[in-house]
Amino acid sequence: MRNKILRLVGGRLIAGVGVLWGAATLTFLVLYFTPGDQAQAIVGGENAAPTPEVIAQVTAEYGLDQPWYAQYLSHLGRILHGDLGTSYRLHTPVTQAIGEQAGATLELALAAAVVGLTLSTVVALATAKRRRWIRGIASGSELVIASTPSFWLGILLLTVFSFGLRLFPATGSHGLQSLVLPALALALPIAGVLGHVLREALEEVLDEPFIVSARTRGLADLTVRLRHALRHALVPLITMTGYWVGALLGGAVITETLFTRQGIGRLLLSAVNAKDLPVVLGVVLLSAGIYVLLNLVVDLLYLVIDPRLRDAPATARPAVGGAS
Amino acid sequence: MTKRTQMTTRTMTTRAAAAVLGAAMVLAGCGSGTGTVSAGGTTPRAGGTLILGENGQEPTCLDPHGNSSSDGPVITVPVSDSLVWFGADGTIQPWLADSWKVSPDGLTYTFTLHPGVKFHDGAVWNAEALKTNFEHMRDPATKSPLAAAYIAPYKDSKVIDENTLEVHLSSPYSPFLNILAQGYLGMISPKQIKEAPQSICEHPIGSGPFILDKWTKGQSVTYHKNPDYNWGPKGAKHTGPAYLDKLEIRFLTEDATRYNALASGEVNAIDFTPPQNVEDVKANPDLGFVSALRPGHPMSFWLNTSRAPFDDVKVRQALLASVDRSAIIKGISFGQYEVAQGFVTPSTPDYASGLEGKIAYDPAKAGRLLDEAGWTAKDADGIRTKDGKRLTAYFPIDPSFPAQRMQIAVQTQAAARKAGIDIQIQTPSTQEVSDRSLAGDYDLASGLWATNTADVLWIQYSSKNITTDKRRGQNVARLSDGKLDELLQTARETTDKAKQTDLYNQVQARLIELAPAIPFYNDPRPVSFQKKVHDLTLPPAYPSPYFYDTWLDE
Amino acid sequence: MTVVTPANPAPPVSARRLRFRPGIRPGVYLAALVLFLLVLATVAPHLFTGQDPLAVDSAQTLRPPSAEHLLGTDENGRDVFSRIVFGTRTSLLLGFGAIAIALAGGGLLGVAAGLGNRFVENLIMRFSDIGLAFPELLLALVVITVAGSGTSNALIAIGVANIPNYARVVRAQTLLIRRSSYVEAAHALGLSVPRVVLRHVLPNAVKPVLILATIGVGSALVAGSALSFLGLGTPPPEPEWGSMLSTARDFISRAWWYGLFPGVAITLTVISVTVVGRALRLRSEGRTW
Amino acid sequence: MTVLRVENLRVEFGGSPVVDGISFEVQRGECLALVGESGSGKSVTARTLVGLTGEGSRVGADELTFAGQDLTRLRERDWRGIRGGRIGFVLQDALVSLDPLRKVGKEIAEVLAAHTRLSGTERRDRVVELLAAVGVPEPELRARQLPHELSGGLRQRALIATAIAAEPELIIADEPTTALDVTIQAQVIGLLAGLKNQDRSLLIISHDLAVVARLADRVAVMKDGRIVEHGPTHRVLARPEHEYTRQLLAAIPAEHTKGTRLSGSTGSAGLAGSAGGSTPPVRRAAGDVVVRAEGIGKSFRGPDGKDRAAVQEVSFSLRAAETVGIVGESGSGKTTTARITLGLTEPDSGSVEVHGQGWAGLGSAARRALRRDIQVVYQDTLAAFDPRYTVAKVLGEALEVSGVPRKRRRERAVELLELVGLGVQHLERRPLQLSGGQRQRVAIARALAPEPAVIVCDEPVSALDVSVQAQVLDLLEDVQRETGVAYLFISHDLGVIYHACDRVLVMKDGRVVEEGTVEKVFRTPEHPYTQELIAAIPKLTAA
Repeated sequence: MRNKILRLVGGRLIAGVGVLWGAATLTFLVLYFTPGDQAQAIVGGENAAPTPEVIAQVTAEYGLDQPWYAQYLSHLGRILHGDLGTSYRLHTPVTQAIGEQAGATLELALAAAVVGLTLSTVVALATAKRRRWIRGIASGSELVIASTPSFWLGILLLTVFSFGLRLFPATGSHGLQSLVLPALALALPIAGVLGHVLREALEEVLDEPFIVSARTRGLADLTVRLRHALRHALVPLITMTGYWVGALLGGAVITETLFTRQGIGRLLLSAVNAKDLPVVLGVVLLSAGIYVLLNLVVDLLYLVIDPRLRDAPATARPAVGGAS
Repeated sequence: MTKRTQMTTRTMTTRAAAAVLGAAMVLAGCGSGTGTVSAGGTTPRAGGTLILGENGQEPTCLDPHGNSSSDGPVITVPVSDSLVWFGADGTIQPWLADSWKVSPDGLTYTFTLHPGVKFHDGAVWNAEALKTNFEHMRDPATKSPLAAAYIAPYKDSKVIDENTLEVHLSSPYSPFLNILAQGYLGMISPKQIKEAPQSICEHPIGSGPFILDKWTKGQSVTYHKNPDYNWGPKGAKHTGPAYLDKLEIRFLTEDATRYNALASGEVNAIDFTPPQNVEDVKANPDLGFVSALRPGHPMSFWLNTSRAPFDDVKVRQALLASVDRSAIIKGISFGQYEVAQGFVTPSTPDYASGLEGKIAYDPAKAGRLLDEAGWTAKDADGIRTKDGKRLTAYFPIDPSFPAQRMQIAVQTQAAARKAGIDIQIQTPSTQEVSDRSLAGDYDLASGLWATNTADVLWIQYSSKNITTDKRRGQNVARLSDGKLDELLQTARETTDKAKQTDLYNQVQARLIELAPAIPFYNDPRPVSFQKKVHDLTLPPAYPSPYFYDTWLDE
Repeated sequence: MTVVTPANPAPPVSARRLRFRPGIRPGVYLAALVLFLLVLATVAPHLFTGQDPLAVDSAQTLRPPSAEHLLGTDENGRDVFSRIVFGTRTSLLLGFGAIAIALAGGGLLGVAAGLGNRFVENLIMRFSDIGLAFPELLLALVVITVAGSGTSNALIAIGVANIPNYARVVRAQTLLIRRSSYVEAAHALGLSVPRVVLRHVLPNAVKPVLILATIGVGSALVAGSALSFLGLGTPPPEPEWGSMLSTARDFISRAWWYGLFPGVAITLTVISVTVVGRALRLRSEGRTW
Repeated sequence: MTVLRVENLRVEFGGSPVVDGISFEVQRGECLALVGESGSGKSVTARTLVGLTGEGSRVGADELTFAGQDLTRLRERDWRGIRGGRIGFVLQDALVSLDPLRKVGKEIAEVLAAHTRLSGTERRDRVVELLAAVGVPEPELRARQLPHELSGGLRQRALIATAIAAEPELIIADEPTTALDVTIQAQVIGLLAGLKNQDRSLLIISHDLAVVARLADRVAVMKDGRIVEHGPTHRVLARPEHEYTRQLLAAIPAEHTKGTRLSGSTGSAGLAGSAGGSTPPVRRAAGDVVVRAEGIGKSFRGPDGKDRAAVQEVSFSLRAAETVGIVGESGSGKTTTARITLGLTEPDSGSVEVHGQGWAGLGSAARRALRRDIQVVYQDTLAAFDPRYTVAKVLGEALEVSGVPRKRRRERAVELLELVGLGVQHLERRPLQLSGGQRQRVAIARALAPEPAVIVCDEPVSALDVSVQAQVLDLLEDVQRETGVAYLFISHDLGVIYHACDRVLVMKDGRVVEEGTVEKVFRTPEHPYTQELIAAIPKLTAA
């Protein structure tokens, strides 16, 4: 058991390093070969007429005159030391630039995750295998929400709840009030998808014999759902981590722009526009890191949710020996 | 619309001098709440916090010398004072300098500095401090996008005594003092410049009425009052410390969001009121509105005169004649903007009002001109052709531009099409736009440039300012006209005011002949605020909210 | 264990046979119809509107819906309805095109991984691991910085971003079928390996993935319009739903119609694509719909 | 007195009747068995009795009373008191009937919590008692384990414990032994028999007459939702009155059925008249050796990283027109042996020769050529076919490989179909459009296409209803007589083996523990394991 976990964690971490290295390399190559004069980009940002000395200064400072492999190696080297370089555009260390923004995005992502999960779970639990019209309404609205692009949803929410009813502030990152709308805009579409997945899973599980036998023991419906069905249905849900990270981080770009919140998303967008190599690289590494981390968490979650996986022999290889 | 031009746009949009009539007119026009005692009906009271909603042009560096964003001054001026103050009547008035002498040859300026000024970090304001600032502006490490270029003629300076500095220029430069009045050349603590230059971008230390607390990137900048402040400009309404205890500037990129933030009371005032909301603001009894026309070059589409098709002046004139500018501007600004009549705005010193109406909508004329230019044939989709070549012009636009810019582009495109000119709008990334601008790979480019002197025309149209691999220049039209060059050079070097005015009149006439750009509108700086906000002013050096005199009643 | 079970229709079975995705069955035909209309709109937009989506009218900006302009006009006085109709082409192209790329790339890699030896498989899977670590939009943004913005680039960007997912699914599917007893039977018959792959493995591996893809089209379409929304997609004056919304938000206080209908168009499209896709899936799983 | 009375019970799913007006009653302390094949409606009946008929169903009955209580009037809340409390329910295959993610003890405690006032600790003790009562060794330990950590038998016992936990008056057991190996099956039946006593009644649902014979006082035979015959067990078994019952009884392969036809039918279409009724078949003297396996061994790397021997030192030879059976329980290595024989799995040691040609070191071309001589038929009739292929394509491919020219293929395909008792009309069908039995016939046809010397049959009838199984077994026999093909016949069902095979290998834990002619092995088993197996075979004689 313990070894298994250790082995698992170890394996994950090794794989993780690989992923991070790949991410670093890919971004570097991609952005290195992107057309455009980086020196100009650096003083460029929003800038005007830099004198030749300025350009020379910058080129030297950022080692833009060195061959690509030198730049690549120095990048990897710096990353190893946790130094992601200095932003071309902001003239500050990338770690700092990201650090300044990470909080807001994390806050938003967490809020959205919580809202999305609870919403989808509650709805799925309440409606799975219910009367046709109930399921109809539930899955119908899920479908609509899941099909609504977050940027439009955001506009609608803004127009109705902020501009119209003035229930919530439209802007910025001050306090819970201003978190409500962005979190919803980010969470709802995800909740739609998860809700669908979860209900399908639940309905599969609720058809399983062990559910029937649980019922034959005289358990109340809710008990059956909570004690027996939910746990099984969670597996497909947490399998979708990749989708999650993507949806949240990608969504952040939109939501933060739309609600003019500070955060990684907006940082990234402006960085991409200004070809701010270090920042983009930083954000990519960050998201890759989060991805790796979450995958590890998920694998451990599997062990918690499905104890069978702890001692694989019984289930893992039914084919060993004379199975049909 | 290269990044550089984009910058231009913004800078211009910011730097402007509400020259006498300009400011006067506008303020009179909608003076409600501009802080004349009559409006508030009360006398100024100290205390309170003001929250201003800015647009999205957040600088990447708060060093006045280190940025060129249109939001630069509004953010840096509270912190850093300037050497001189640009008066509403166009005169230069004392601020951190009590007086100055200019040598007859215009090459030597001797400044006598205001004594007793202290920077927020305790550093003393003196000749040495001023010298340090000039050198900081010129230092490549500052990566100064603007200040450095503005004081390009600066050679060196000599400390005469504690409070006297003698500045030497390499060539006569008549706008020198005007420029020095702009926030981009505000004064920074010499201590900080010497000991922690890299900290200036994050947290500039000046001598201004407010002390910067925190810059939360992507969100806001916060300040608190500087209690020891008693060296405000003569042009201000009061002396001593500012009235406001605290000040916050929030960046609200989305137009709709910014307006609604004001309407819902999330902020006390907003800059760059979206034209589509101005009517609502004016109609709202709880809100006040103030606007000032930025002096300098109007918002225009520059035509790349260095390559076909716009290397042919007839084609350029034809394009100008084919666009109904007043209809377009009326539409996109909901009647808020006024159509530009020439190549500087009426609020610019030496504006040639005599030339108004010279640029007119005349499709027939456009057709004639194109025929004369040899673009006689038309292809299937009605685009004119010459020896089988379509009359096509490429227009790369930075996607991050305000909606109005794209609207004008699209509507111009439609108008040009009617005349048989095919304008291809492209939206590459900011970076690519910038690169193409450097390479001169464009036919149209949009932008404006606000500065409190007609020297803007030298910046925009002198062949010295065509970008080369040596240096970036602002001559986006890549116009190279011997006669014009000569006029501009003499104008910026002469110290004779009357002669200067005459020269600039000739320049403007010449430009109308050369048609290097389509001038669209004179860009205003429209600010809206709650009625409880008083004396939120737009100083003439360039109109952008100035908080020294501002106070709130309850 | 050798589980020997007489096929007996215990209630769950019959129940399962009876169960269908609620809210879909009646919708399927409607969805199919909508999809058909959308396709028609891409092929022959003129059937739906006489208006020119590019016809600018500086005097008619932001007019509310009227007999002349069913869904009002935009900030340049263009007819919103016709812009939505003509925008269909771009959006559908984005959706289907991107997924096509993802399928082609992912399919190739996936099959290679599913059939190739350990080394090949590991190599490909590690790469798709790396790929998966990039959120779709982030990868898209990166691709766009290289290739510049524009419909085709957005399309490629999203396609590429999706390759890893499909590579995984296809691989899983391939492995599954490769181990199925009918493939074994084919081997037992003495069919050559390439034959078995071409005849049995590929076709059966691809089918479910294709169905999956139908659903994927929806999200790709949204991602595409998201890019346009961020100003990185289709350049003006070409009509595109995402960029319409992006402009509309500035005028939301003056022109609700402008901010409403393009969004409706997107959502409606995604819904119908998804519904049809799910229906296909349910049927392929032998469930009624 | 009557515990359960059912009068004219009708159950419909989506309008189509699944149970069509059946009536029966269960007396206190007696055991009634509902017997029938797939779709007979027996399981639906069982679940209706606890109000869990399932979604989309409509239930109607003239009378449906349990201990004098009208079940038709119950609301969901009332049902809860009955289920588990007064009616215990045992489903088949405890692996899927116990929540795989919860400890066995928890599942049992659940019932106690729902129906008794026992405290937490009392419950824990009771759980252990119950497990002990159903014969689970080390009950304390087991209670803390997860279902998959228990053997099939123990799981089934635990499941039964949940059913009896609240001491219900009636226990309903739905296919309680179906998923179990024969030895375990016997034990569980014993256990159930033990449960029957004065104040507890039993209702057994099964497809296997033999199983219930030992258990039931009375049997009700169901077919298509109706009860076709109903009476005391011994009477029904001894003197079946209804035709269907007779068929069912006749269809069960066993010692006495050897050499007779199980299905009513005469020889299948292709070989009309070749064999009929119960005329003992003329067995061709076994020809020369076609397959020889020499000391083959194979081990797999388990997930724990340890190698686990699936097959060790297995040797056998198979002659033309001969059928050799391999019998054994789960994990005894049957299937691995089969795969090695087929050349689909490389043995670690030993060798397999087909026509004197070993698989080892054969080039892929030669390998493919050799494959034609040895074909396979699987248990899962659905997975055995490419879902997209029509029967015509399936056979066409097989014929193509066997080098039959394109134009002759269709005609040959029809011949093959007729050989297995199907016809032209099946050519264009897809697997899903065929019944399990038909699919297995097609599988056999496909196997015959290359005119092989050997067909490996891996549990060929295990997934089929007994009557269908009978037809397939007959068919195999006909085909062998017709073509002289040899069978390697894998099965866990001794009855089937005895019926179908000439010689048999008994496997346990990867080794062959006994081998010889079926008569010898079954009549005079030497190895204790074999003896145990034989003893466990359910006999068709009433308890």
